[in-house]
Amino acid sequence: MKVRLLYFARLREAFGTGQEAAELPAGVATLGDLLDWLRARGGVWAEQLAPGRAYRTAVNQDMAGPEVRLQEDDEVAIFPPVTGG
Amino acid sequence: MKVRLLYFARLREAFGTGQEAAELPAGVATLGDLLDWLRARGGVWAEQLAPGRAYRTAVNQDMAGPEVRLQEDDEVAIFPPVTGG
Amino acid sequence: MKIVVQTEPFDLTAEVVALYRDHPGVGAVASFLGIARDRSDGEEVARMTLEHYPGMTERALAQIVDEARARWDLIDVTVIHRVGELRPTDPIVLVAVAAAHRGEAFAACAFIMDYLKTRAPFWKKERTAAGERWVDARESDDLAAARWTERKAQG
Amino acid sequence: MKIVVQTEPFDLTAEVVALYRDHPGVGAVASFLGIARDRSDGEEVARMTLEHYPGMTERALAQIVDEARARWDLIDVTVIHRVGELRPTDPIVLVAVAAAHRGEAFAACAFIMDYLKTRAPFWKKERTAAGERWVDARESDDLAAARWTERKAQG
Repeated sequence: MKVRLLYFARLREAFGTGQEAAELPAGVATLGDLLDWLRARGGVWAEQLAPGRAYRTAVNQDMAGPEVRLQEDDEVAIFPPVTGG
Repeated sequence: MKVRLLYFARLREAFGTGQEAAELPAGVATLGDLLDWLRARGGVWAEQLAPGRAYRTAVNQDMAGPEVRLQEDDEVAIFPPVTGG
Repeated sequence: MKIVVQTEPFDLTAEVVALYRDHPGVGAVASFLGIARDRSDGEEVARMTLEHYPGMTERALAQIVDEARARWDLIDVTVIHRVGELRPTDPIVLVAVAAAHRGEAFAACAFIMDYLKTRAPFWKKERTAAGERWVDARESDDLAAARWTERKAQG
Repeated sequence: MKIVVQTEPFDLTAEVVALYRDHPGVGAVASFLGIARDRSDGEEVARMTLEHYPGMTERALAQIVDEARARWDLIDVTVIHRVGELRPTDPIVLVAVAAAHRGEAFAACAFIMDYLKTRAPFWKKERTAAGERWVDARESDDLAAARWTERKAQG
């Protein structure tokens, strides 16, 4: 399954990129699976997405939790808690 | 005792005047006494200032109740509940 | 603090900008604009006349703003109230409150409006097809003002 | 309804007037202006950069405004949020709400700001003497947003 990953703000800087096209391996079905898969990259990925770190996730521009099932061509965004206004 | 009386809005129109200089007789010591004295004029005065009619009173530009004692040259205003804003 | 009663229109941007331009600690300006409506109690209103009690009006507004400043940490406040003849869509009143944070600014702005509605000596007379009529005070305004005596301070 | 994310400044008067000029039923416009401060967590801030998530930002703001319109009887709403580089005393965000009466306008304006602060994907990075730093989200903003889930409707 192919998805588009977007990173913003502190995470964009930590990961060194604002976006990537990712081909997810079989078994990565939910947003939670995707986060595990990213953490398995180790380094800043494991560090920034560690349990207890504050970040938010959205699928196709709606806030989404780890239980959400991903679909082909989904736009998945990971970012820090928002600080606008 | 001499006081200045001011009337506004509906009361100004009912009384046919916006202000008057009044020489209060002996015995008119409080704002409540002044209201009794005005009611004793009868007609629109008795009608507009009848118990149960909605009006407000101020002495020297501060809201005041009937117990307030009047002094020489006080500015006493009588007006309907306010409707600005 | 700026408190003005005037017949002329006012410039919203200029009034709001004046509250924060020279105060880089201002993070929030809450403002309220009261506007003359074309309907009142089900009847069409062609125009209205606002009467006030010169002297006491400014004094009452200053007391209301002082009470707001005692309750909340505010940086600056402007209140402008128009009098004279107004037509539908004409602005009547501006209350603008500058503070470091939005909680104080919102609360103080609502407080000042609620108190202004029940304590500042202004009276509206409306011209409708049926003639002229003085607007009656609303119980809902008394209730809105009364809620501030229950909850003394909030951010 | 107007929802815009832009780098340019905006004209407060023009935005507010647009909310009531053609709607003679509007009696109240509550507005909030968020302004860049010169201090944050005790440090002087020389400038800030606002990043956002294009597409989701507008979508999130529209959902917040829709929720406000479902809760209160509103006539029109404008939300403008700036992004890019801003300096102290620069306006960041405008939320302006037009309604027949002030209760709805005030409540909806505060609601939209509270939700914007916790749900709209914007991030601030501040430049201080010590370098650049991402602003941390505030627990007080979460609490401010949470109060609206307790009291569902109010005038």
